[in-house]
Amino acid sequence: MKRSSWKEYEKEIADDHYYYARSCIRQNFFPGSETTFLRIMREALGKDIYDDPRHTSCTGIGYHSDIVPLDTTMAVVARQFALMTEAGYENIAISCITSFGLYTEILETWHEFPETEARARENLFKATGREFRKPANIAHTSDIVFHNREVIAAQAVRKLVNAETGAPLNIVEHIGCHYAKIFPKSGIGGSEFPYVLAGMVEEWGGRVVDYPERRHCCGFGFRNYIVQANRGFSIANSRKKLESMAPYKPDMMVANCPGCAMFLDKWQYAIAEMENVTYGADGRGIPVLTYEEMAGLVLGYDPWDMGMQMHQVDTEQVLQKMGVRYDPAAKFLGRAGKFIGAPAAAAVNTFSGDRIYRIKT
Amino acid sequence: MGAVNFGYGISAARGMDLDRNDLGPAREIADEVPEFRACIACGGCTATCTAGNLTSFNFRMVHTLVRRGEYAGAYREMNKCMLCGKCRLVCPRGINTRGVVMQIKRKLGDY
Amino acid sequence: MDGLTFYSGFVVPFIVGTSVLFAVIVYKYVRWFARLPRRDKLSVRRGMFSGATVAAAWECLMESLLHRRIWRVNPALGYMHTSFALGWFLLIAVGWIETVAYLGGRFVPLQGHIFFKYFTTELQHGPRWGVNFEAVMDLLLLYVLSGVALALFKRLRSRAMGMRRTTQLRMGDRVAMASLWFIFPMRLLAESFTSGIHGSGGFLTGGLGGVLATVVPAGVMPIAELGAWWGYSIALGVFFVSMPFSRYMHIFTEIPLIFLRRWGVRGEVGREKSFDHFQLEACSRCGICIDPCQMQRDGGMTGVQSVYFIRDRRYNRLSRRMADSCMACGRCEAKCPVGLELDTLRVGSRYTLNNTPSNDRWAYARGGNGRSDIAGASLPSETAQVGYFAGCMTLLSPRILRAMESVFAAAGEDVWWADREGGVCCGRPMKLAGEVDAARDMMKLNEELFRRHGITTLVTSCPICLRVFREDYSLRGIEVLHHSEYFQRLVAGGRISLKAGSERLTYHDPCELGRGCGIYDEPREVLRAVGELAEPSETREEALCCGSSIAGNAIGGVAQTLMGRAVGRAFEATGASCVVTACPLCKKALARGTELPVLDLAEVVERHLMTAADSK
Amino acid sequence: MSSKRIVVIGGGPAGMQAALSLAAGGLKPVIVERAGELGGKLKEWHRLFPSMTEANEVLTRLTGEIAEAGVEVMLHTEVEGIALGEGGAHDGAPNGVVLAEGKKLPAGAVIVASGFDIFDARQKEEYGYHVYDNVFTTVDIERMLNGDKVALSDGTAPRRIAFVHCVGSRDEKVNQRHCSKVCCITAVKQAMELRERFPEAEIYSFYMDIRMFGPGYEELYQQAQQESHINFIRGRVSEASPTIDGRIQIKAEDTLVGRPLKMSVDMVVLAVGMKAAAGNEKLAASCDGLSLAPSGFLAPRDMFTGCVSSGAAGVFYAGTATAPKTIGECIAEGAMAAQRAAEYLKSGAKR
Repeated sequence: MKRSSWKEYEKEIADDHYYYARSCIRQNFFPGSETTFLRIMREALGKDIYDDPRHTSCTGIGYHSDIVPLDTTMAVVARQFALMTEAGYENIAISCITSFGLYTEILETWHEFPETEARARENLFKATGREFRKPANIAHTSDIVFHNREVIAAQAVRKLVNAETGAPLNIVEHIGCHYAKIFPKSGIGGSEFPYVLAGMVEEWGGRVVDYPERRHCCGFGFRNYIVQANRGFSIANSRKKLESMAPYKPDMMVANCPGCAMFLDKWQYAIAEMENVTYGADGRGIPVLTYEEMAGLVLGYDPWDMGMQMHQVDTEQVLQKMGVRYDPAAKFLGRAGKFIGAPAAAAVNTFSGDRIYRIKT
Repeated sequence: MGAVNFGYGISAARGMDLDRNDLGPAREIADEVPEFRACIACGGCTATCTAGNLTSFNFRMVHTLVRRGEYAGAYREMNKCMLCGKCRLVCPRGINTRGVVMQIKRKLGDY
Repeated sequence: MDGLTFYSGFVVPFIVGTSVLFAVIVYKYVRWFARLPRRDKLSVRRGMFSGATVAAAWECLMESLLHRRIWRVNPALGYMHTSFALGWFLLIAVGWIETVAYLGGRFVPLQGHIFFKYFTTELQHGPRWGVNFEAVMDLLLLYVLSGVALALFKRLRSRAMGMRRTTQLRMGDRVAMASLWFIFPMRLLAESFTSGIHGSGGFLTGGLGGVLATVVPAGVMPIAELGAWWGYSIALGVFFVSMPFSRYMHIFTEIPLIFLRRWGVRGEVGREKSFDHFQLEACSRCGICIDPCQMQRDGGMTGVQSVYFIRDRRYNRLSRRMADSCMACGRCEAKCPVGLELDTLRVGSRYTLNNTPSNDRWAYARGGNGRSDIAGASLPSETAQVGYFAGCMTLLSPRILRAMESVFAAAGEDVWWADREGGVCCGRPMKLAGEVDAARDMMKLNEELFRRHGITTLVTSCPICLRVFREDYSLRGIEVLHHSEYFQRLVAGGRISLKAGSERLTYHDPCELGRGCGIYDEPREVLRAVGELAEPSETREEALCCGSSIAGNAIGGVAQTLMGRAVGRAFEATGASCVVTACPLCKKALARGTELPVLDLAEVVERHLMTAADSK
Repeated sequence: MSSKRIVVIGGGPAGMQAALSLAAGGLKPVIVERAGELGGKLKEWHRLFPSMTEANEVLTRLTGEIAEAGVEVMLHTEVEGIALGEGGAHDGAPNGVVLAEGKKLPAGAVIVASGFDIFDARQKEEYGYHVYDNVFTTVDIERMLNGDKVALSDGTAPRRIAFVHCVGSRDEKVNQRHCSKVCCITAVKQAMELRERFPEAEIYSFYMDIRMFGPGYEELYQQAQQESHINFIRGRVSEASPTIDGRIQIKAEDTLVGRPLKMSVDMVVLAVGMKAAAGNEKLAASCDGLSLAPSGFLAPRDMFTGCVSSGAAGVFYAGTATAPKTIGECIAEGAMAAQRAAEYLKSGAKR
């Protein structure tokens, strides 16, 4: 495949001084990833990034579930911009794909329908007395990592290769629907052949797997997951992707979106428990990493410091392949060596010969 | 197997996979009634259908699915046909529609 | 004693052949008869001592020996068949009398009768009882030999015998046929040699014998004589052994068939039964059914005609395509010299070949949830004296519906419309497709429907429905009429009057109405009242099929169109300005085949209804 | 005698026929052609629907007649715009065309037969043209047929082929709302040609509507179904992706049964549409009275009696400059435009 088309979709990414907008899901399920991002920004790249304790959820989940009305969402987003303005920043770095999509969508709506912006300003002022300037530059945090991928590569402790054989790791990248499917121009590489994660993987020595269901949604789908009666559709979507990627024997997946990382990871657990099927080449699940974790491993950070014990599918298999030295005993020790509790054994992490997904011929 | 009940299952895919579907029987049917291949799915057969007038039988839908290798239930549905032959009189492509019914009944009884 | 012995080595093939023949025939007949259903056996018992037996005997004489029906098709063909049947029969019968005449009441074994000439050379020749038996026997032999010559000629030039196409033969038939053709020339040769040696024989054998005696050296004559008798016996033996397995089985089987039929045994439409064996093996594969078949004649479909179907079914090699490739128009059945129920046999095979695995065909009509999905659904509920069942095809021809409406109104008839908004199909298409059980379900639904509405007369515009109503429904107390019969009654009873016109009309007999239900005159009577009727060259019992018969499961659109065009041309040749038929399906089919306007009888009646204004 | 001269912009079928008709009428046409030879896109086609006539047969007939008639042809020459000023056939009317570097070619009238552009299938990037090896356009297939080298990129024969209709037609997403008219019949024709070459292959055709507008087209479509065993599926292909064995998986909805469908194929053929020529805008801007339709094609004065006339006196249109057309239609319009131009020069009536 010729991946040159991504160059038609490049966007401007600010070089420094970011206001950081965190992600609800990432904070809850992979909190170490956001910490890792801040660490990379500050330590490895020496950038200024402001992590504001006052900012809130963007209401994206509620919005896409038809629970929160658009005007409310606009007011909340306007408040984040006001906090950014007050803190003296104009570049926003958004940790969540849904938030990123939502911010982009709202800015586009304000552009096309200026009366909606006026209403948002009015609502925000009435409720909080705040005012704001629209950001000069809007980027997803993965855009920033992509932007600095060569700098990171220069500092790399290790590459995305099998430490023993030297062969590049087969990596499935998953972008997240709201990154570029809403506005292809807002994502690096557009919506059909996004390059944001692929660029990192290729820069750091890995090999990207392009499989038939690459573009398919992870299955989160908001209402599909939130209403239990619909959850079967959510998991079916993940399974469709897993079945499609399994023949390529991926060593790991890397996800752009907090929700995708979570569902691709946790549905593997659920499928294994429900149907006794796993999709990894070695009879276990396929580890799902966030791009922050992937970058952290390349930079030589300790996996447990990055919160990789929070994964449902054990990440040790990929750590071993990459030759990462880690202390197995320290996996579930938190700060100051305190035991944080270990999960019960799960089918997705235990090898069983009858469990391997039979690849169709 | 299926050890844990989370309160939901994994929904079956609605999609048709032409890599997995066995198109052999569909081809055999078309070989028996060659003009069947010229069907343009206009739905005239279903519109005039005596059985379809009284039940949910949709001949056009069933035979279109058959042409895609989706045979499940086709035989059962086809038993709703009364073989009256009106569809053959209205078919703009001159297809022996009753022949198609008979062929589906004969070849797809096991699906 | 006369010192005659009736044994020689050469009789062995004959004895063996005859034994095998009779053993097989007895085995077959006993088995088939035993498997007849009780109902059939009862009617046999009843019929056996009635006039039916005499009539059957007469029919055997007329058909099995004289082949009256074949004479009607073509005298040369009739002569050929009769020469074999009657000639051979007489050779045997007169030969028997000859034996008695010469030898009195003395026991003579079978071969003694057959090879009489060989064993009785020492007897005094000359007439007995005033009859020159030798001359009579020679005359009979000559008669049969003329038939053999004709048969050879037919193989080479079938058209001259009134047949455009003749049957393709299988291997077994070829052996049997070859041996049959050898029998009589060998007999002539054998008897001639014997006559030549002993100076006996009639004008034929004696004459030829004399010639042989002069040509053949005397020393060779006895050897040649014995060889010829061996040949004769072998030909007989081979023919007899192959006979029960070849088409020549018809020679004997036609006789029990005629008797069973006279005693009331019939095939069952939609199912195979034991009686079918008698029909299948009574087929001589004469091939007379091939020419009338329009599929062959106009539609370009060969090798599927009744003779081939019967052959394949008899030898258990029937394909679905063969069973399906028939319009059941009845044209061949009308011509069959043996009177086989060809349509019934074909449809029965469709049932057998329907190997569809489940039995829930059309089960939704019975109603899985207590009520049927469709019974009575959205049908009007009023009651009336007369019910009108348009039929599926009529619903596609709204002009017929409108015409019926006008006629009913003009006659002041109170009518319940059974299927105006679409009803359950009558079931005949299902039955003709071999789906007898499903058809039965549909029939029950309609029967109930008719009863619920209290009708005493049921009128239908569709001959397909008419036939199934009459043949399969139990509608005691309800008189079923085709609209042509109904119109004829309305006119005869003065309930409607028709304006006479001068238009030249031609009428197409729908297969299901004419050959199917025997209705030929009523529509014609109505038409004569409104115009001049011009008959096509093939009409009434010989009428052509429109080509789109509902029974034609495997007939493609091209063949249908070709047949429709051919029929159309036949109507155009009458010089009529309009084709009238009495079947909605025929109407659709004919409209594709001719440029002439095609009307249903109902439309014609509507156009000629005498209104109050007209009668002034 | 520039007033007797008529400039024909474009040497495709419409332009060549216009020039021939003018020459026959005793006028002096000059064909200005951008490329190095006459023929336009006809040069690339293999056989023409629905009669399967060799494109070359039509081409050589036209170019032969051009040579015979001694029509003046300027090759490698681009037209920048319509020239205005004194000296035209009528006061204030165009008096020629402007060529590169402001050079002027004087004339009494101009016939614009500048044709169309082929839609760039890379714009529908979800179909993977120039991304996956075995995704082709109908234009590629014509070239391959001409070179008698229809095969997959590795030289083997395809076992499964999918045609995708309406690529760059009837699609807001690429600013092409119009129907390109000829792609349905082209795809049907090519499917049948591929069937001849690959008797064992399965061939599918994904369509939104099948538009068989011309004589013999519907018959060809039915022949494609019944005799060439082309499977037509109503539904727009949404995306193409690679499979592990190097094939291409396509997804669509079979709208006739209301269910999504996917399948792997060896070869995808995109039936690319006709796009308004890129130069239309510049040409229209160069002269008052010339305008563009919303589709970007030049707008004729009206659809009926003025279908070869522009809003400007002395400027006439022929062929696909105004809308997608078949070759036969282009040639007919060429003759008609020539007649109108001749009338214009002769009668002095402002058209």
